[in-house]
Amino acid sequence: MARVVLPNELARELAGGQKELEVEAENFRQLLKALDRRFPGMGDRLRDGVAVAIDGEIFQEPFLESIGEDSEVFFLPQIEAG
Amino acid sequence: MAKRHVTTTVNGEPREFLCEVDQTLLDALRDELGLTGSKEGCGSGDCGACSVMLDGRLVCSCLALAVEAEGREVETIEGMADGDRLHPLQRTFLEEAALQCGICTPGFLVAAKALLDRDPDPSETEIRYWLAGNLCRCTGYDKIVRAVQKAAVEMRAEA
Amino acid sequence: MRSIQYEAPATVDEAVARLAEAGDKARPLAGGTDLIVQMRSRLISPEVIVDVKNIPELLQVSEEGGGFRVGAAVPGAVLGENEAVVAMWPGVVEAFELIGSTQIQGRASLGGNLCNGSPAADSTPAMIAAGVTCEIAGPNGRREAPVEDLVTAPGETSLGRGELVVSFFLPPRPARTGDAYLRFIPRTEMDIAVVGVGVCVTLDDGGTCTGARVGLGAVAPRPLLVPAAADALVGTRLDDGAMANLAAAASAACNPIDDKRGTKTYRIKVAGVLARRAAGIASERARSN
Amino acid sequence: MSDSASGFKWVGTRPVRPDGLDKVTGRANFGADFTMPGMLVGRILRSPHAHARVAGIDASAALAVPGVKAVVTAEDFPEIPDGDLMVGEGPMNFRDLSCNVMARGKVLYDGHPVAAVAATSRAAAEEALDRIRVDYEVLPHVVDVLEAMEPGAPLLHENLFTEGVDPKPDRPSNVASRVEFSLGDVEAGFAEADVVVEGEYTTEAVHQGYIEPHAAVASVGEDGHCTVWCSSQGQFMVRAYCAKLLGVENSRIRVIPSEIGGGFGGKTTIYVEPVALALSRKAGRPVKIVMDRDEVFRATGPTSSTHVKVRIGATKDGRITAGDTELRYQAGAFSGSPVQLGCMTAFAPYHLDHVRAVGYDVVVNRPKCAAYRAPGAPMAAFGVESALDELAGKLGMDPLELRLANAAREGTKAAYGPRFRQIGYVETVEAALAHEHYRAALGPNQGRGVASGFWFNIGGQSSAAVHVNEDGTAVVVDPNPDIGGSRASMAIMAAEVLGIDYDRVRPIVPDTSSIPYSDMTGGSRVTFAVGMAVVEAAKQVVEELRSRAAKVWDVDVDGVVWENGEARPASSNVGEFEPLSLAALAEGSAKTGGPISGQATINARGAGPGFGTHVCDVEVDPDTGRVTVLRYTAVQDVGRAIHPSYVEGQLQGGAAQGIGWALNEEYVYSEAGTLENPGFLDYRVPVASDLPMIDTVLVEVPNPRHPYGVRGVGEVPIIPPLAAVANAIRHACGTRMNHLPASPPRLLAALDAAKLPEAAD
Repeated sequence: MARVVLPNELARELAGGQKELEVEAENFRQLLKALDRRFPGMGDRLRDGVAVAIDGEIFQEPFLESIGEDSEVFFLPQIEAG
Repeated sequence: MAKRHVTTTVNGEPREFLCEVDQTLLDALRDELGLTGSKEGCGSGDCGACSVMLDGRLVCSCLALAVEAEGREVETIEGMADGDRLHPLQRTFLEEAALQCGICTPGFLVAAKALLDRDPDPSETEIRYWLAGNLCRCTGYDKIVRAVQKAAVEMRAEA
Repeated sequence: MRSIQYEAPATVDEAVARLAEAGDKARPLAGGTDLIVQMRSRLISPEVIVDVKNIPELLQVSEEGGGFRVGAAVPGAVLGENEAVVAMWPGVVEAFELIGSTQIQGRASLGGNLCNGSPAADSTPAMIAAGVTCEIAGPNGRREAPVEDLVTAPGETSLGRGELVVSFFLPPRPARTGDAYLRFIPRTEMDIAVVGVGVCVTLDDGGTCTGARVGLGAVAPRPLLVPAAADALVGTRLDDGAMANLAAAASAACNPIDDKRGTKTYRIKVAGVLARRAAGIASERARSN
Repeated sequence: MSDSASGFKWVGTRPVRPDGLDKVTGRANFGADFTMPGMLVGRILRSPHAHARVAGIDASAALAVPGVKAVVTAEDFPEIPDGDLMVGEGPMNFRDLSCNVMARGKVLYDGHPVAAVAATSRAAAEEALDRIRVDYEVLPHVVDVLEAMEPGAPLLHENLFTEGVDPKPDRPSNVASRVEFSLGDVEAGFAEADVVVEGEYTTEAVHQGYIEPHAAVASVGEDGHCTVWCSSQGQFMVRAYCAKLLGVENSRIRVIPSEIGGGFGGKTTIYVEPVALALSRKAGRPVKIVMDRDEVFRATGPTSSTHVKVRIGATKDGRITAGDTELRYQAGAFSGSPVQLGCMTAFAPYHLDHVRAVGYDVVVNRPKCAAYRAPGAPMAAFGVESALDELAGKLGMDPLELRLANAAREGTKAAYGPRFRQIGYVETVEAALAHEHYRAALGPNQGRGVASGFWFNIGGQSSAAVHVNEDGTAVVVDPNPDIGGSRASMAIMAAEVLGIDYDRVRPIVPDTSSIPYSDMTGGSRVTFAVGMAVVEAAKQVVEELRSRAAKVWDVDVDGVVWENGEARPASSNVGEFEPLSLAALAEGSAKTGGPISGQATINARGAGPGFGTHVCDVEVDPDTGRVTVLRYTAVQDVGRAIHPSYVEGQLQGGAAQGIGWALNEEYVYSEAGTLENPGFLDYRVPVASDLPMIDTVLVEVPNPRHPYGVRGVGEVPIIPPLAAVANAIRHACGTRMNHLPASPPRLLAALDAAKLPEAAD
């Protein structure tokens, strides 16, 4: 089970304030589906314009990333270019 | 409004052009003579990107009228190298990585040459004050000052 | 469409005639470092530009009566290379050379700096302190006027229609006299003065101040001659008390504004600080003269 | 990757940049240097008001001016629905972008474009601008971030409801969003603290200050195909944004990048390009628009003015128990300040169990903020790093030792959430501590300050191609505008992989039709991400070269190795063959299958975070408030420097910009909400005589995810200087500047307010 940390706003809006949860997923696409099943609408909200840190590495576009058994998945805003 | 005809010398060559009375020397160099090496960064004499020599004096070409060039001598960045031989400053700017984006570089080179032509051994402080009218936003000036110092050493050795 | 004429007469008389004829629509062009910026930003739209740089008189520096006559269009870089003028009136030359960058120095003139009418012009307080006068040519002939009488308000001068400043007379320097100019700017270069102070002092053999002039810039609608500041020095040995009185008098003479370059409070305080520092330099120079 | 002396031939050397000659001879073409036959001059009419309703625009008199060929207003651009659309790099609100490029209905800041003219001369265009009659109904305005948040403040957008608050507000406001990042329990953390410091910190808006004004030439053909020559941080960005704003497909626009005269984030969006296109479309001729400097200041990307509250608690022995910050950033006229990044970076250099950052994105009547080098981070770091200096003082600890004791390391959970992998923050603090500068003596009225900074660094979509020429030289097609010497780095990396001389590799920056999409030059990504694409493309070339050699020798490709720019038999078992050089293989390529080339398209991952620590000495003139920077040292973990001179240059330039921010740069607004200092005379960037030499220390903790260990380096160096300078001022004169810039009037007022300053410590 991967440990997922949602953005504060989304946790409050769609997950009843629950910010951290355990999700069974082998990759990011499965993770989105799983989250969407649990909290309808969440998948769409997390598909575009968010970055994700998986085990500390930031992915501006995580769509294809795989997720390990004990991975920590952290949602972040995309990093602006300066 | 009738244009004025101006006969002048640019980088040692006789040149003629037509210009409006209120056209700046910078605009005439760039638009009438195709010498786009001199840049406009501000149009008010605050950035030095348009630096040229006018009758042997370092000036901002954005603060001179094109008509004032009549009968006078203008030197620009395009005339700094001697054929395919770079001026020592041009070479040391490259060697010392004294440019990043490069937009201010022509102005710095023209200004630095004017300095070394009159003072072959300026101190760091003198270099910094002489070049205070040339803005660079990329380098923090460190490598520019070093490039001028290095060129000065080389030019003194050659002299 | 706007139309502009450019003329570059070879004599003062021609220039004056042209300026008189066109009146407000004409502008003399010396170094152009203010004029061209103002045209470009469309603050002014002159119809006639009279380039005065083909008139030899305006480009000359010559000795006269123990002092110097400096053409109104002489660039800062040229005056700065004149060792005799620098030796006699270092404060005036320093002030002139503080205007803008090296590039600006290749063009900017004393006449332009004065007649642009800026309260913050660097060379003006220094010339006021040194007792410099200007020669003005006009349709009715020539006249002399002290520099402090020229600027009347921001951008305005006492010059009449067709009048042109031709030259400046830097008087012979009395014995044991020294001048200095200091300005405050936020950076080390390239700014307009937030405060400018010119000081000239004359000492007797014993080191007592027998004469002084203090000019202030950027602290009022026009550059000022401040007799009260001079009075604070005259008759003293320029001790700390006198210097404090000078600072207080300089500050008291200020009538500044708050603007993007500094606050009123700041200008008033720093005018005093700089007056003191400039008087220190001037008196050093006076002692060594 | 092992140590930096690990046998590279080109990586880590300092050759002359490939574009250098053109730039020292005046031949390089920048945005304003391009011309076309029949080209018109475009000029933009801008609002003189901070906030007004545009009741009508009458351009008939302008069109009557001889030489005027077209006038455009918002009516000439399609109206775009509100909301974000995805383009290459991420979501973007194109309605806002469109309204920023040309005001629709309301003008929202001094300098906001309302119309544009194309004419045969600048004079005719300006005369036409004078004759356009705009009917403004002036509205109350607000330019201050805190005032804009007050109830009853003049409202910029009727449809702006704060996001991120619960319940959703039912009334519009100027607060676009609230964001929060937290770890642990902040109040529990403060309960553990022996010492708590608190402060409020304010910064003024500053501009990127690139010397080259925005410039573009646009030409629209009768068939609707468009060409744009312009200076930007991304030709693909220009294409995508212009396409959306004009309502055309990407394939109809070809963007040809010029050399770029500085960007620092400010050229990551568009201003004049779509206007030039709209004018060209209407006039049927090419149109060139070059901004004047005042237009650059009034209407292009400054960064936010900010207000930051910081509270930090620590135990007596210097362990930070809690950090809490509240950041208010103004975004300009449309939402999207970098406040989130301020929240995320504020405490990032430190290991904290309990930390919280709350941010507010606020709209005001100022130009829309654009990215500026490490967007959002310097202002947050100013607050946190100043507070840490106070904390060190209260604890009686050396400020660098305090940072070291709390430094983030590999495995630390970053304040913004994830755990750090290999990072080099500790190494930067240790290097600063060990530096001779840190122990040098100081005189009266002099003080020393330190501060650190963090930036994520990013990767992103990148493409590159490497073509082998018939004579054995190579071309690197590097799709990212080169602002600071990146072509040199690309050529170095390609030469390293190919095993040929640097001088035989020539990089070029192509137009949008010549190479696949690449994200912008920004976020310190190019040498890292595009570098990876170049390495990948060069490796493809090497594979191809091996296969060509195998064909020549008639052996299996596995029997061929590539060493020192030559194909060699892998072992004597393969056979006895003379090595085949790249040049030889290139010359014979017709026989072995045609031209040799590689092209890579990647979405680069694994950007390594960057950390820096700066040491600054200043002298304060107590009578005038002038601050002189006496000495400056910038230490940074750069992963590995491909071309060390240009890496040093990034550190020096970033430090100089940060010093300007700290001391004299600021946007000054009048009571009427108009910008008072739109020029380099009164917007005071540092000049050469303002600065000392800027020493650099390149710490190399290689990024394991890059073939040569690269970390981005461009953003980090602008983050520490604000606090480093402010801390140095504090130690020079005893007065803490909570409001930057510490311009002489502001500092003197603070010194006078302190009256009896504490003895400098």
